Amino acid sequence: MKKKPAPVDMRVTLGPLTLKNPVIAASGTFGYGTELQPYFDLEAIGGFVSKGLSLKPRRGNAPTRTCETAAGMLNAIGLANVGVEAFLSDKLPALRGKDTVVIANVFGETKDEYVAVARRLNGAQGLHAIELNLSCPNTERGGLAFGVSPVLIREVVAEVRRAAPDLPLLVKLTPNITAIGEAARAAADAGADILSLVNTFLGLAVDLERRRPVLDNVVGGLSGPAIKPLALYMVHKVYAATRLPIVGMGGIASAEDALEFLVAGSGAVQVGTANFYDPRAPLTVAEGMEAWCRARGIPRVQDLTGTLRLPNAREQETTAG
Amino acid sequence: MKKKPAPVDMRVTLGPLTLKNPVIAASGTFGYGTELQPYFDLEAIGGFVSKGLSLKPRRGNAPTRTCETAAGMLNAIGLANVGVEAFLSDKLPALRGKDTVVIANVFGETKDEYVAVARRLNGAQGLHAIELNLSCPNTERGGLAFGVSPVLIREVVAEVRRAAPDLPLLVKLTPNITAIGEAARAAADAGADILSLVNTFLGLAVDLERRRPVLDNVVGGLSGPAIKPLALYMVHKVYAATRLPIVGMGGIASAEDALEFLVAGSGAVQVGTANFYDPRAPLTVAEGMEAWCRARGIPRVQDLTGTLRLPNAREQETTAG
Amino acid sequence: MVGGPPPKIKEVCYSPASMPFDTAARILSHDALNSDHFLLTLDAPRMARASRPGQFVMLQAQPGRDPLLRRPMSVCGVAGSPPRRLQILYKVTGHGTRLLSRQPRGATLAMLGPLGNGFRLPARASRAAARRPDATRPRQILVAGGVGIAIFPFVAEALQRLGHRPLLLFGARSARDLVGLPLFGRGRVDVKFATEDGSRGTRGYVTSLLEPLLAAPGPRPSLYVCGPTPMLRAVGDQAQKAGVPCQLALESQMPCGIGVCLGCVVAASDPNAVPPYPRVCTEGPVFEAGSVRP
Amino acid sequence: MVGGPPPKIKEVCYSPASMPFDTAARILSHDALNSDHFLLTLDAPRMARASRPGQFVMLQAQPGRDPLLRRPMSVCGVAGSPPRRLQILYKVTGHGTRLLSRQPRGATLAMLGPLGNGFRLPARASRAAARRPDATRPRQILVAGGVGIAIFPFVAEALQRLGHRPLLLFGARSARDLVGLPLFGRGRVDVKFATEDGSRGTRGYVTSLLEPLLAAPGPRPSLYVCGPTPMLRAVGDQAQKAGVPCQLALESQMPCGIGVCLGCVVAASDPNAVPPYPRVCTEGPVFEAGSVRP
Ligand SMILES: Cc1cc2nc3c(=O)[nH]c(=O)nc-3n(C[C@H](O)[C@H](O)[C@H](O)COP(=O)(O)OP(=O)(O)OC[C@H]3O[C@@H](n4cnc5c(N)ncnc54)[C@H](O)[C@@H]3O)c2cc1C
Ligand SMILES: Cc1cc2nc3c(=O)[nH]c(=O)nc-3n(C[C@H](O)[C@H](O)[C@H](O)COP(=O)(O)OP(=O)(O)OC[C@H]3O[C@@H](n4cnc5c(N)ncnc54)[C@H](O)[C@@H]3O)c2cc1C
Ligand SMILES: Cc1cc2nc3c(=O)[nH]c(=O)nc-3n(C[C@H](O)[C@H](O)[C@H](O)COP(=O)(O)O)c2cc1C
Ligand SMILES: Cc1cc2nc3c(=O)[nH]c(=O)nc-3n(C[C@H](O)[C@H](O)[C@H](O)COP(=O)(O)O)c2cc1C
Ligand code: FES
Ligand code: FES
Repeated sequence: MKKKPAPVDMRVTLGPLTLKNPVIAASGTFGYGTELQPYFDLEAIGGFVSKGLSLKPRRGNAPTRTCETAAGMLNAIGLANVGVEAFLSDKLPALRGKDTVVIANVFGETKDEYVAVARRLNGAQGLHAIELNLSCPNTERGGLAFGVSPVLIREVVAEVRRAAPDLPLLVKLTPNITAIGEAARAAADAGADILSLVNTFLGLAVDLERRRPVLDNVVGGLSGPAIKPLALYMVHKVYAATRLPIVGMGGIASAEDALEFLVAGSGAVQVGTANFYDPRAPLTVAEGMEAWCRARGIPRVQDLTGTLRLPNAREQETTAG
Repeated sequence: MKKKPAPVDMRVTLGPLTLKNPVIAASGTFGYGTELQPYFDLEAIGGFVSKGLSLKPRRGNAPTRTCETAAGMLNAIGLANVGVEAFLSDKLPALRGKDTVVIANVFGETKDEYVAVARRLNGAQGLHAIELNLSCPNTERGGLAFGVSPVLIREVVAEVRRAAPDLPLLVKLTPNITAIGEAARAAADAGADILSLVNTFLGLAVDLERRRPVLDNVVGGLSGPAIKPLALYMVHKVYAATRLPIVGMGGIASAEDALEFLVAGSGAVQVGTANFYDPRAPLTVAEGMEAWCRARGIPRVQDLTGTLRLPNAREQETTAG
Repeated sequence: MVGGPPPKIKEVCYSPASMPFDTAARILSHDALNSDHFLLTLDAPRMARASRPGQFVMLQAQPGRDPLLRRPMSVCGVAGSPPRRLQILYKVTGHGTRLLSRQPRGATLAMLGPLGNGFRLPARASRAAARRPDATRPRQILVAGGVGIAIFPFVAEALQRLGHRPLLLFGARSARDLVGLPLFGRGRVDVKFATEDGSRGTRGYVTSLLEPLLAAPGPRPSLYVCGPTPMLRAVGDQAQKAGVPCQLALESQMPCGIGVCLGCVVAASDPNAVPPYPRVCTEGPVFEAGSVRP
Repeated sequence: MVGGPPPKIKEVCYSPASMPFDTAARILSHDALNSDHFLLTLDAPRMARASRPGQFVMLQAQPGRDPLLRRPMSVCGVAGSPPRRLQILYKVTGHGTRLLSRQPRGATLAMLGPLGNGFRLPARASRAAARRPDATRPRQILVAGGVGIAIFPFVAEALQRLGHRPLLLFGARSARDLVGLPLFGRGRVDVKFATEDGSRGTRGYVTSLLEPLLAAPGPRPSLYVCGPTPMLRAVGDQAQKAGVPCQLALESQMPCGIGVCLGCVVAASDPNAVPPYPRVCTEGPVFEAGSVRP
């Protein structure tokens, strides 16, 4: 099966966005882009997503904010961030001229906040796209996440689209939903350019001796290798539900992991929690993907997207225990 | 904090059902109850749940049926089972007189099949309860699992309740749903005695080299330690949503795991995947729970159920990344 | 399915008396046979005594939850009299075996077994028969592909005790993969090699070694086969065409190894067979060629 | 937050020049100090040279994904000249450290560091001052609770090089937990003990050892504290009441150790401080008493 090594075209194009390779550092796991410079050069990967940005700075939740679980971790950072103004004045300049795609992750507690942040970012020099984090609690609707309601998704995505017409718009879906395909269609209809998934899964850790939740926020979001099969499933579902390009993530820690997400339908991937236990993970993944393709004589990594062959029609919507 | 060792009352009562201790072997992971006799005596644990039973025998899916993942596994056995008749004639007799609670796990591809199996089991000698597996695909509704629709849940639970009036009824919820609290209330309204959760999470594994799903069924159900934080969260939610007793499960492999489920709101627990990599797991868990209670002078393990203290009101329905 | 073994064979072959059990075995030695093949010797007296040729154990690869599931490994051999040590020959093929290969001498690993049915062995050759030249007796032929060799040292030893001199047909990618031969004891088996790159023995597959033997006159040989699935299929077909008894040792994904998860099944050739999907861990791992579709 | 260290101290104390890096370190020795305390010596020349007292590393507990995250461990000491070996003293408190304690000599573990700010050290004592009796100079007091001792051998050595003779106040549950003393080099530190069961030194907490020293006349001592959170709070309060400079080395859950996850934060005492939730891994792990609420 091996051909003699040939150069591999690692570029991928997702709608309006073109990346030098399919690997993006995930929001909330890579700070504001400069923190991991000691470990590898940002220009070696396709892009990075900033920590979620709100209109005003947010202090975030009180500790304890994280807890390790089997092959994963729970986090409830509380969306602590410097706020959109400080991002533009203090963080973004350091990234200008870097030959990689810079994406700002955006959230709000109200639709208006989403819109205001997006409008502020629109046209910012050195910013290439925004990613809407729909897993934020909607304080106007009893704290339920925007992302669980197709109706809310349509509203917020449409208005953000209008507020930031010049920036490619990634919409990041929450997995805590019965039918993620509907959420994907809602985002697509409302004008998303790209869908990114998944965000973290709702989870709980119990401090047994003290009969208390480990996290001050009680619940947290599960990430890491533990969720990889769940995330792959959702990418597979969304790929079938819409034709929008997909940025897949969830437990990716190796080139093989990333390539599996491509085969399942992703045009690019994000590496998150792996950055915590391997600060060079995005680089290792990108280099490994290229080596894998070269060893198999695959000329363009892009060609792998959505190549999953389904053996039979009767795929079942069940756990089929 | 330690008191001098005193005997611990390990009995737990869940509505109509009383168990000698809170540990039950989970459906599909313990065969028909006799397979693990070489490793420990069934009478040492609170009870066991049979493999899911259908009206007719089912061959199940073609291989590959399982795939290991990080701290978990995917399965798509396809609900292979001997059928309710063979269970009654060949399997159940071997369990009669055993001093432990025997629960039959029931499923159907149609509401009528659920009802027929339940009716057949009603009054069977040596059977103490039935557990409805709502994660089965509903062939009348495009293969979507019964458990994702509160409406369907109400219908099937109400009719099964009528069909098997003499047996305590456990209703096993699927976690692949946005608001498990609603599913729980639906089951409660329709006459469930006990809620058991969670069943497996929908997942996908990709065979990278062959660009194919690893599982012949394409999708499978994720179980094992990886899902523990997700399952704990759902038990916590259901405990808040209904007053029905809960049998919690999902990744339990140690006494501490099991006790965390009690604190989160479970009256009893089930041990599933752990049986595969530690055939004595249910025994170890039960003995460990007693030792833990004794070391802390807790007189009745039952007293731990629902003792989780919430530090603050503002629990957020978000991943709060 | 494997027919019930005749009484005479019981004590040497699969003995239903030996219940499987769970133990913690200490690593006595752990040697690299080449870059990716290892020989593991464990201190496990009870397991060593209870094991029969063709049976397997479920072995933990490293302490903790990674990997979560134990790995099925054939009993390669037992040593000491009475047997105290259990040997496993394995190849690093992925995450679990890679971690296993790092386990140091002295570490203890959880091990469950002995599991599965094992091979059906022939009747003990009478003194007289044993003296007759092998050519005049049904030849016991062991067909190994790659790391499939791991199952055979134990089988060969049992056959020798029964007065047979087995013939080993060993196929692999190249000479470097022909590992484990010292485990057979010198001069007590005949060996023929086939390598895909021709670096040792015939160039090609074991099937080409087997072909002439099946065609040859004389008493019908009896085959014991272990290796990659394509090889099992090919040899199984050959044997059936030739009408030669042939036992295939299968592999499959095995979460539990003890018959409760129904994950390891293989399709029966006859869709109406009961069960339609026998469990490799319980009804197998050894099946008569033709009874299942590997 | 720790005030910027005076230039004079820079070269011995925390040097911003030393960028953290990721390496694979081989275990040179791994000794049990008692049933649950271990001393780990790793071959890590660069890390040993770059490390400063009070800094830490993120250490992988075993190969693979269990545990997933690395564990923060203080640099207990460095050995060799130039330094080649890095020592870690740890206690088994859970899943990860239990697995770590099973790692054999020769195994290699991923290690990231040096991380964090480290302790601010005093100016080098002038020749003259160094000759003066300690009583007439600000006393450098190391306050250790339990395994908090792990951070101090490296600190004590630096203080000695600066011409100081530190005083160690070591509290623990009982005598058996008073580990690591040989690492301080005989006769180069003064030591006082407090155990909760009175099995060695004063019965009670280190705070009771500290009380008289803070009350005593003479130059204000300077405190370096590491141990369980309740102890950090108590000693911090004592020091502030006495108006004595006091540096607390904090612990917290650290997923990344490099400042990107925002998981390890501690609350600043002043809610309006910037940042309101400093990161223990980056702004710390050493904080001035009173600046944060451990
Ligand atoms: C009855 C039996 C006996 C065996 N005896 C031996 C032996 O003596 N020596 C030897 O080297 N190998 C043997 N194998 C194969 C061995 O179990 C696998 O190579 C091993 O499980 C691979 O694990 P891994 O994590 O390294 O590979 P991975 O591919 O990373 O494993 C991932 C998953 O696939 C499963 N898996 C992968 N390959 C196989 C396979 N070929 N068979 C079964 N499960 C697999 C693993 O159990 C795990 O669940 C045997 C298999 C069976 C069923
Ligand atoms: C800067 C720093 C330096 C440290 N230096 C040392 C040292 O030199 N020697 C030593 O024995 N211990 C030290 N610790 C504590 C050590 O990191 C924990 O004991 C260890 O992480 C426990 O892991 P575990 O898996 O055994 O425990 P578990 O409780 O099973 O760990 C579960 C999770 O909790 C985290 N965790 C548990 N306890 C602690 C803790 N006390 N501090 C931080 N995270 C914790 C683990 O990292 C893991 O994420 C240090 C901690 C920090 C923050
Ligand atoms: C500590 C932490 C903080 C995160 N913060 C954000 C965030 O601010 N915005 C966002 O959209 N996702 C956030 N995420 C989610 C990740 O971007 C990613 O979607 C998720 O972790 C799954 O990928 P992984 O398994 O590779 O980590 C955060 C995740 C973690 C672990
Ligand atoms: C191989 C396998 C088969 C299963 N079969 C069934 C089943 O027939 N009916 C059912 O209700 N649940 C079934 N389950 C789900 C388990 O009973 C349990 O709900 C789930 O595995 C979560 O628990 P665990 O993480 O402890 O395994 C099965 C699980 C596995 C792994
Ligand atoms: S491995 Fe579980 S039934 Fe065979
Ligand atoms: S441990 Fe991640 S920011 Fe400190």
